[in-house]
Amino acid sequence: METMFGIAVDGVAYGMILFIISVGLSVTLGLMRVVNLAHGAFAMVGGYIASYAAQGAGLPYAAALPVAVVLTVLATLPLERLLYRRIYGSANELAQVLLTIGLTFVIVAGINYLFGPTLKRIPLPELLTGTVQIGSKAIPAHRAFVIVAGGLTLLALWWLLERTDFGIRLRAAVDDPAMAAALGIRTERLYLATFALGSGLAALGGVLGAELLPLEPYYAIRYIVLFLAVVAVGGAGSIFGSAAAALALGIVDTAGKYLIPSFGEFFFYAALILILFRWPYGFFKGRTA
Amino acid sequence: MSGAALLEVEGLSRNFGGLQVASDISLTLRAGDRCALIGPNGAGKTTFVNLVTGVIPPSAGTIRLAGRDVTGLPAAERVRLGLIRSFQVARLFRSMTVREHLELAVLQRDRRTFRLFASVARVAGLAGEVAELLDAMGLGAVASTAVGSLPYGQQRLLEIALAVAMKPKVLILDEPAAGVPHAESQRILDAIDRLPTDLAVLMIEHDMDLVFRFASSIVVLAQGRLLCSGTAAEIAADPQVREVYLGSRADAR
Amino acid sequence: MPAEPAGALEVSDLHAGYGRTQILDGVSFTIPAGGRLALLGRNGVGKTTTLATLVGQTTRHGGSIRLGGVELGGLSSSARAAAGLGYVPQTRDIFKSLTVEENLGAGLKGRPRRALEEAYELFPRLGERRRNGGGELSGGEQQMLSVARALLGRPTALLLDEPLEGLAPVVCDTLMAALSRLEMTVLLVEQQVDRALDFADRVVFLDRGRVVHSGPAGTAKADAALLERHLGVALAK
Amino acid sequence: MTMAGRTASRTGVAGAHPPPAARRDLGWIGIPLVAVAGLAAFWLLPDDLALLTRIAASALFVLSLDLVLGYGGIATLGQAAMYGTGAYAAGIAAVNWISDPFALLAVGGLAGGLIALVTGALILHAHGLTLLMLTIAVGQIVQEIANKARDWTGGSDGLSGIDPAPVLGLFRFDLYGRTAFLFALAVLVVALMVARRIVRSPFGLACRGVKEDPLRVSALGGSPKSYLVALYAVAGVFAGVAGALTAVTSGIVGLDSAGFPWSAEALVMLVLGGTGRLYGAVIGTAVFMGIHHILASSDPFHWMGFIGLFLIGIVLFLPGGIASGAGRLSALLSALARPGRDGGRA
Amino acid sequence: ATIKVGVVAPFSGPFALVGKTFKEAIEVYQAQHGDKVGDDTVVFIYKDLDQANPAQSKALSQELIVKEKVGYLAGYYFTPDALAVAPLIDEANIPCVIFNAATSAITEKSPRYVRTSFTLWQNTVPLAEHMAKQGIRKVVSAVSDYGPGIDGETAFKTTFEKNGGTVVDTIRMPLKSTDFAPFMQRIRDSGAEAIYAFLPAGPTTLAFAKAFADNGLKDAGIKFFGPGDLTQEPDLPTLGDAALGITTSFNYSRAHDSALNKTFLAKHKEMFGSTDSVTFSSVGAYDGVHVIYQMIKNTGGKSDGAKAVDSVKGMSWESPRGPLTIDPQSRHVTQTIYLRTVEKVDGKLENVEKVAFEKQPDYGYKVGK
Ligand SMILES: Nc1ncnc2c1ncn2[C@@H]1O[C@H](COP(=O)(O)OP(=O)(O)OP(=O)(O)O)[C@@H](O)[C@H]1O
Ligand SMILES: Nc1ncnc2c1ncn2[C@@H]1O[C@H](COP(=O)(O)OP(=O)(O)OP(=O)(O)O)[C@@H](O)[C@H]1O
Ligand SMILES: CC(C)C[C@H](N)C(=O)O
Ligand SMILES: [Mg+2]
Ligand SMILES: [Mg+2]
Repeated sequence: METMFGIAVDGVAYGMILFIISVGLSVTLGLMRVVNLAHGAFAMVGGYIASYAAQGAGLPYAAALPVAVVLTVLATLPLERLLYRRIYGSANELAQVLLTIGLTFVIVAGINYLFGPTLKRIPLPELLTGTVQIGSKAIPAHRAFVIVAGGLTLLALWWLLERTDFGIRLRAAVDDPAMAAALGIRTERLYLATFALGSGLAALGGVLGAELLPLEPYYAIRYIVLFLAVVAVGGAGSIFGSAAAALALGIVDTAGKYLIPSFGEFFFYAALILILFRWPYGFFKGRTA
Repeated sequence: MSGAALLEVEGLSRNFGGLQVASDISLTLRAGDRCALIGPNGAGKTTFVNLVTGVIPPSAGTIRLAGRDVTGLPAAERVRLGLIRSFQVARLFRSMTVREHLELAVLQRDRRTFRLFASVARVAGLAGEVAELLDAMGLGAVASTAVGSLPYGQQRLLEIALAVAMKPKVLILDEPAAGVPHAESQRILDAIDRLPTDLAVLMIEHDMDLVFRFASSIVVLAQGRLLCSGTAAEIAADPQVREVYLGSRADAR
Repeated sequence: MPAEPAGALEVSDLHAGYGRTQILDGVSFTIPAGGRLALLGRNGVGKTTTLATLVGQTTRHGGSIRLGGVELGGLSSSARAAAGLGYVPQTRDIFKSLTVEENLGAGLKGRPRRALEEAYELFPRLGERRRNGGGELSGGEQQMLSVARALLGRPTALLLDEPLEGLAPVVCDTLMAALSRLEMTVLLVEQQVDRALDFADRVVFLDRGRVVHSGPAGTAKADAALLERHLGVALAK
Repeated sequence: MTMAGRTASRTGVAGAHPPPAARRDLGWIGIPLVAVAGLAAFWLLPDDLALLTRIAASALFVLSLDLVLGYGGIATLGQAAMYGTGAYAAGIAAVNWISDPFALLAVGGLAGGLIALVTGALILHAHGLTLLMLTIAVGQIVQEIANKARDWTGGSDGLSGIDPAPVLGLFRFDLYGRTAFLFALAVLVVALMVARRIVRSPFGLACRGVKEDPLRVSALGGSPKSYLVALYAVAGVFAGVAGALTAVTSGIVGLDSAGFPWSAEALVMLVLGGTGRLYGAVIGTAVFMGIHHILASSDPFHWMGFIGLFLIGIVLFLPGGIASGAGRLSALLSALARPGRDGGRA
Repeated sequence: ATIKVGVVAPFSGPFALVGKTFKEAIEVYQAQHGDKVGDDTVVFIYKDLDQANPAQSKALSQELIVKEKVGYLAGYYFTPDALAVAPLIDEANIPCVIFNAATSAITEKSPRYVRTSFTLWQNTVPLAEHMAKQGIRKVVSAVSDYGPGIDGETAFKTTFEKNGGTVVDTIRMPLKSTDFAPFMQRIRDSGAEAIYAFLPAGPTTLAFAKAFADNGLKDAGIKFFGPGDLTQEPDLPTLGDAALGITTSFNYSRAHDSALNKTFLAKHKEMFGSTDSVTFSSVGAYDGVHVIYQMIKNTGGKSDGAKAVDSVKGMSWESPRGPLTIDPQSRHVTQTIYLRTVEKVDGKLENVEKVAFEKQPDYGYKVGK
């Protein structure tokens, strides 16, 4: 019983962090049909900016976070115009893979050059350093914060994509850009906005998740499989799907570690196979929300 | 209607969510039948084809092919038994040539596709049969053209050619002339006319002109149910059919 | 719907094609505000290409397109739509992953949601299937959706590319009647020549990317030889 | 009356003569060309045989990926599972029982084919991202098994002590890597011949059909999944042989050989060279590993950035891979001369 | 003449830090001692091997030998990469000085290996004895689930139980884990007084140390021991206060108080602006170069691997980390292992040495797998 409770709490906490980082990928992959393997790199850039803002420029955490998100968006927008725009569309999947891997390499090399290969951190404010008691279990305050932030992100995204005209127009533009334009939808601006949304979410995840997925230049490559797993299980483009998937995988992973630590890796991937066997299109078959 | 019953559909039903797209449809096709299936948009014609060919499972009903119950069989299995369809929108392998399409169809029919080390060019009897098919459909000139760059009309012809290559017992054509130039729609009818007389053909079409030229009998589907059936003249005169389907075109012809 | 008659469509000396291939070779015609023009011709002569060029989906090599006096030639596809063009493409181009309602919503051009009822009134079938995915619709239902989606944006000039294909004859009646009630400029491409000529006041025949005849629709309908020459079919009645 | 025919031309210029479809895969000349290029490299770059050997073995691996991706449309990031299995099987056999290089290749191929058959039957019902994830998962599990089975595989220390007998009993694997390279080259050339044969067989034709439209194949009476599983297994044999070849020529097998990065790298090399052509695999591997080698030895610290730029450049200027280069180049030139288009359809 | 030394190590990718420390240490050594030995100029050639990849390691080393004609091979961060070259160095008769790879068995595979770093056994045995002596009875071992981790676990368990302690649970954690909360719970539940933890230096150590503190194990008074990879100096600023109080055993601390170390650090700072990256791998390379210089000296620049290796067997010298001897049998360095605790020194976190265990050999040589 005790163990069950522990698995649940730790699993949810871990899952929410996975969600925050992965949901941006789900947005770009599901809504824009771009296999953006540079998503991890964007998250990393966000993290590094926050780290620099907090340590180099001495900003408080509450300021470093939005600064990192905004700067990451600004830094990646030119990439949309120069690179991504040329490879939209599912006919280009392999080109997308190649291009975004190339981009990831460049970013990794750039970060390595600028900041060196050592670990970087984003110092937490006093408020987030203690623990929070949940029943008999103490969870770190920072995790509690991330859980709340994840919940808010989930709601905001759901509202944006399902409840606003922006959402409808965006999905129309993804489905058939030429027809959408012929209906008066300004597809290029929509793509730009969505891309910005995706990289903003990446940056947010990079900053909030930095305690668990520490910042170093190879971050960009190291965790991308994990993010892809969440998106695949959730169903690309599905916000609630991503959340459900992240929680499920978080709990599975945690359970594996509790119960059979030395087969943890097996357990995780075997569960992944089973889940995808049962839900071959992810929990929420490629639909939003 | 004298030939042996080739396709017997009995009490076929299916619903999507709350919508009953096929309810209790029964239909028999005999050797030599040339039957047209018409009906309003969304009546369930395409769905009916999908049910019969096994693309989607029915919620009730049985389907017999030449006396054998095929209701539970997968689509590919029915094809092997001679139940062949063409698609409403041409569904072809865009980067493959016309010849390759026919080669694949023939090889598949004869179950010779698991030969890993044979050369397609040297499979016995293949080249000859493919050449015959190309000829029959007038596709010889474009045999080595990738299908993606063919005019649409010829793509439709290839659709039919593929179906013919499979040596069907029952052939189902879903709007075979949709998108086909007028001059070529006659070609399609000609091709159908040349098919062996011992097989049954079911055609779905909204082009009444084509329907009346082709069909010896017509079946009308509306809201997932059989509304009526009869000869072309009977159907054209039926007030119900006029109301739900033909409208002002009832007097066409 | 009191459409503002700012919709005069003037096309002059249009040259266009796909990439380097040229299809249209100097197409010109004019439709006065509220006028109806039928654009007819055999397969592959460039009817679709003409409409696609008007909405900005092809490569335009030269010529001008003016709507209500405004030059559209240099504008993006979406800007042309904003300027008042509505388009029903031959291939329907339904957003397959959106529901019927969302498909219609994408065509609203900022009009309030309740305007959707107009579409359901015209095609009750769509109302019944409003929560269904666009990709689940039958062929004819998709055609209805495509037309309704274009109408919802209240275009000043509507371009219709074979809107009757795949529709049951009775639905064709409804649609043509509805179009007749609209007070907007209409450019219609249709293979059901008799219906098209009944609807239009003028007709233009296209052959190999050029205008080969233009005149009143009524006269054309009566002229079997003309139809035979340009369409290869006789329209006997 | 007759009603006017309802018609629509969606594609193609009626009446015009469309170009015949180009055969994109390796023509008969390609294989001798690879052999000659290999021998020329042997002659001209006698000091780089270690690299060249790795290129040859890797090209074989990438070739296996081209079979599944280029001819079956199976997107996979787990091809290294087969490579690693082949490598370990050959390695274990070499350490414990046999030492003949050809026998070792056979062991590797068999093992690779078997694992592909089993896992393929399990996962190939899926598509797209799901399939991608499943292949990754299979790869990770295979790697984890190799890590756990330390007694057999050496775990993370690697399986060392593979000492194959001389090829044909005559040619020892020497320090300079001459035997290793020629052996690898010969295996690659033979594999290319076999692969070419397969893609031109009835089976290859059916697989191409599945790649384009599986539903259409089942409408012809075929079972798409069984073609895919068979293709996956065949490619598994190739990958297994590639793994065994690496084990034989390098004398050691590490966990990396079953790892995700290796699968991903193979995909990059294949896309770089061009999919669905067979020789694209060889070109892509040679170019990628060659450039990597040059960059990494001129700047061991920042080569990654340059190779990234190179990949981006390829996508922007040679979308279709290097093998499509010649055709693309002329298209590019004419595109530069083309007048601007207005409006949307991108 | 010019004598080339080929260095194979990760200079890019996730372990790029290692390559950087190798290169910096080599340059410091050459700046201090010149690049000439007798009449010979010693030149280092770097080959990047970004991840453990023995086949590539072998290919690169072969290229170094055949194409670059190096007289010495050096570097090697990962065990399999080092193992891969055994047949090569034997055939070419070239010495291979390992700057890092830590599995004991490596030097058994060829008589031409010399190692100037450490092994897991070497670090763990004195630590386990010390813990037992402190009266700690119940310990959990938590290691990364791969070769070195399992070495550490075996070394610890064997030694600790021999000295009367009990290992109540052995946890092997997937190498790629980033979330350690579940393991912490398990450790807590086991009722242990202390843990023995080994994770390879890098990003996961941060998450581990943080989880230890965040999940209240630190506050619960559970003591944290392990080999020093976990608190390598470049990571300390990032670990922050979570690292305070972690006790590790290792062969080098940047804070080591000796004149040689101070000059080493001073030179490093002079050349590279800071000493932030200096850590155990720095001295592994620094002393490795020293051994190579000795071998060149002893052989008069002639290329003869077997002889060169023989000539340094038993060699002793003073290094920035303390006194070293090349054990003639294992060809592994016998050295002082220090017990250190992470503390703040002038506001900066350092591994402060508490106890020195002198003359520690590689206990793993010809013992465990
Ligand atoms: N997968 C599905 N989910 C839900 N409804 C569906 C699905 N497929 C079809 N339908 C609905 O079933 C009805 C029948 O569709 P079907 O395609 O069979 O019509 P049809 O008779 O072929 O019409 P048309 O002449 O317009 O092609 C339609 O209303 C359609 O919206
Ligand atoms: N995307 C395209 N790329 C190149 N050529 C095209 C393309 N689309 C159409 N064409 C060619 O342009 C010419 C004109 O085609 P268009 O579609 O405008 O004819 P249409 O008059 O609309 O014919 P239909 O009655 O069949 O609809 C045809 O020869 C056609 O093959
Ligand atoms: C502890 C680490 C420095 C050990 C090293 N990764 C090896 O494989 O030997
Ligand atoms: Mg239909
Ligand atoms: Mg057209």
